[in-house]
Amino acid sequence: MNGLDQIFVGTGHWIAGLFPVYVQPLISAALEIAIMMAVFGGCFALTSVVERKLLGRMQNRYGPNRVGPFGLLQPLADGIKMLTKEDIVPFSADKTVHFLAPLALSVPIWLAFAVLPFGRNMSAIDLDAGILFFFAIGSASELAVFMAGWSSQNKYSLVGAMRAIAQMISYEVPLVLSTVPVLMLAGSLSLNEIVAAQGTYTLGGLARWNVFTPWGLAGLLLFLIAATAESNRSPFDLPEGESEIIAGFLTEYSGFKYALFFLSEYLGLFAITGLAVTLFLGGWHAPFRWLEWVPSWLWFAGKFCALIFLFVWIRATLPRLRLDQLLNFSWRFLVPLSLINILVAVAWYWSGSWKSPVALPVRWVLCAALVALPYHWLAQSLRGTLPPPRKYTYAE
Amino acid sequence: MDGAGIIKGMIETARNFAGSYHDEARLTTVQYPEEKLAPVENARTIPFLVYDGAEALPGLRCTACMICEKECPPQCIYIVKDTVKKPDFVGKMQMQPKVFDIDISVCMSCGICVEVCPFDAIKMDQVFELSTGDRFGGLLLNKTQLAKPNDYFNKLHKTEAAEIDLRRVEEKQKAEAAAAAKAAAPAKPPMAPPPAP
Amino acid sequence: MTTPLANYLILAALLFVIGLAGALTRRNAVLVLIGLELMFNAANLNFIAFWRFNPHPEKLTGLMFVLFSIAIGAAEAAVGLALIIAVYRHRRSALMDQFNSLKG
Amino acid sequence: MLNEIAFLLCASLTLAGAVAAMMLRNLVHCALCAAGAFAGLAAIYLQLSAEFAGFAQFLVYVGAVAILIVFTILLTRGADIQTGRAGSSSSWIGLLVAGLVLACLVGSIMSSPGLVRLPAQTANAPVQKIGEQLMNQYIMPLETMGLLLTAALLGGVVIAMREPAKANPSAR
Repeated sequence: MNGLDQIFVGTGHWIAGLFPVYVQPLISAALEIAIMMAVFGGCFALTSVVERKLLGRMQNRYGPNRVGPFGLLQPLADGIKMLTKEDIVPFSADKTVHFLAPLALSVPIWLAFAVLPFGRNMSAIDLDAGILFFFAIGSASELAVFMAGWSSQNKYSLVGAMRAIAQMISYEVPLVLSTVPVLMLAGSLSLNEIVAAQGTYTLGGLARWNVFTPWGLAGLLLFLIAATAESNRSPFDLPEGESEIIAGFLTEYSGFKYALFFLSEYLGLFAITGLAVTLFLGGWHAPFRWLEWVPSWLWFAGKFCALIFLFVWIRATLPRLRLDQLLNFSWRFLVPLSLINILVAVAWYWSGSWKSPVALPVRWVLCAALVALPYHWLAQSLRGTLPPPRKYTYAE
Repeated sequence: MDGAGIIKGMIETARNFAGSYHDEARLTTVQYPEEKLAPVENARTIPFLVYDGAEALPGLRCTACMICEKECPPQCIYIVKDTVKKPDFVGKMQMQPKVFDIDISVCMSCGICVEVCPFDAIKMDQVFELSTGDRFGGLLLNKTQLAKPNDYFNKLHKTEAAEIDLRRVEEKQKAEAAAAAKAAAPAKPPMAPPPAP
Repeated sequence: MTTPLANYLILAALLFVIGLAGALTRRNAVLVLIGLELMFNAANLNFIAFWRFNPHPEKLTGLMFVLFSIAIGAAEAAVGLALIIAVYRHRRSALMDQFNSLKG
Repeated sequence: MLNEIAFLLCASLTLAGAVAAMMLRNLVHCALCAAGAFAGLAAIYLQLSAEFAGFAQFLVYVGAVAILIVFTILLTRGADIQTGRAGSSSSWIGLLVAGLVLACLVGSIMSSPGLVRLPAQTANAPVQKIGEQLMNQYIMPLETMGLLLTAALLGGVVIAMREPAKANPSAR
């Protein structure tokens, strides 16, 4: 088990070992960066075609299957098209800011991967304030979106940028709040310690992931909803609502700059999915004790792909939300629910000391009710924001 | 339950996804160049001229009566009458078109020319791969390009072709009978000579 | 860590002076507020520098002070900008030297 | 040696951003340069191994305050082409005062011998200790901070809210 599991770490040390000592930290850091960019760049290419194929299959049609076997060379074709397309900059655009916007968006997103633990001791940096670093990086993308929207000097992109910022700000609050219970019960902000806290196994051999607790399940759902909104995807893709505002803040971008925006949207999705896996799905731990022989990074990749499939599945199903529904949903439903979720985690932690054998199911039912009831009341109150049923009058 | 709508939707797309691998109804795409849809009988794209017998031009049914040219809404048919006459299927001498052009870039596949044609000379084709490189002459089809045999017409529109052929055979027999009767009549006593010179 | 404490203090002083110069010279209210934020941050840098070069840094007084000051800076910026918007809506201009009448 | 370069890099980025924020005519550029200065400052905090403060600074200033400033610029028509001088009528007095302040600050830094000493051993501020101190020693400031932030939140909204038309016709 240790051989295959540590294969990457081992080769990393071996390669670093070839160099003189004083330059080794630099080399190993450069190696990690190179591997991360290669893996997630390739993952971006693969996901862009797999997503279109899955969407197709869910809409009774094939996905792209012309370029290469089963359409797998489609990202290559897209890439060449993106690179060879003329890079048009509008005449009245704010040249420098227009040029800097895609950089300002994609550079921080790459940084966010430094903190995620991809396997047993396979995380680039082990910060003891890892999650704060992740959210600090995540919040920098709003400024870049504004730069893109403002510098294109056209109404559609400004409207798209304003919508994107309003959406990202109002969904960053539930995103952060839904991680608070995990931090509270893991007792640390460092992602490695959070994964370690989920490493033990119960009697039946089932792993103690956060998702197997009521507050963890609610937290994961809240986190995923906020994550789709944070990365401007599927039901919340108002900023680039093709139907009404062309491509939102991406309207005036073409060629490689558009590819950079496209790349950073997917990288944002990968980073958030990686965080969801680390926080709620036990990072690189196996679900059962007897499955521990499988290498740890394989578990991380499996859960990662499962969540990506879930995002694509949601994208294939749900229609786009209006702006007022979107903001109502966040402020009147997600934020209160995530605050209540913190209280539920407290109840779960407090009731952890019960000794009776039937304690676990009772605790589960109790905490689940603590979450379900407010969920129901909030949903009822949210129903209040729906427009009154329309009265149709027909000619007699 | 409050999230029920979302869950129902998700189950439906999941069923689509799973079904697309084994259930025909859930994957209805036809890969066009490789697979083609069976043509529907009453589909129509652009008109073509029907001819009987072996050679195309002498066998054309068209008698250059120009009704279709007048009736065509976008006016995309140009006909020039020929001076030489030729017998039609019942032997009656009929005109024939020297020039019969249709501008298929203008034709809107309405089929009015087929309805107004008294001689069943023009019918609707079902071929749609008509793209050419030459934008001007390429889309103006002349008489020889438009002429197609009657059995091609039978293959395309079976029921209509069958009726027409039946009707034509009857007319032909009636005309021959009449001709025979007229030929037979002088075999009987000749018509009484006019009473007084 | 070979940069001595003085460098950080000079950097903080420079930052403070830039913020002060901006606040004093520029006419637009938003620029004055940005200058103010720069001055805030210069003070924070001093706190962190002194905490870091403190003989026994386990007492995190400097660091805690900076955390609270960042929060206050954000709150102050929010209220300041709200004031600017309210005054702009009333006066139709954001240039400070036109806000010289106490009437209305 | 590496730290020397890193410090100079971050310091120059911050100072350049700050000067640009004060000098540029186009207000949106000023706001973006200010955000660059705040980010440079966060990097310097990280260099001083105050990670929590550095991330908090980056999150609060670059993530939130910069957006606030930029929105205010848009709402107060600051983004249109600037006419007239950027500086106020008496701008050179301001510069003079700033110069004086700089002189006395740098003078005091340079003259006091105690300030040129080298740093103590590697001081780290683990989040665990920060949390404990926040909850034990600094519980009072934490609570007042909560009150202050809510007050600022509500105050900001009330001030910037559009008054109902009938109450203040001149504000249309």
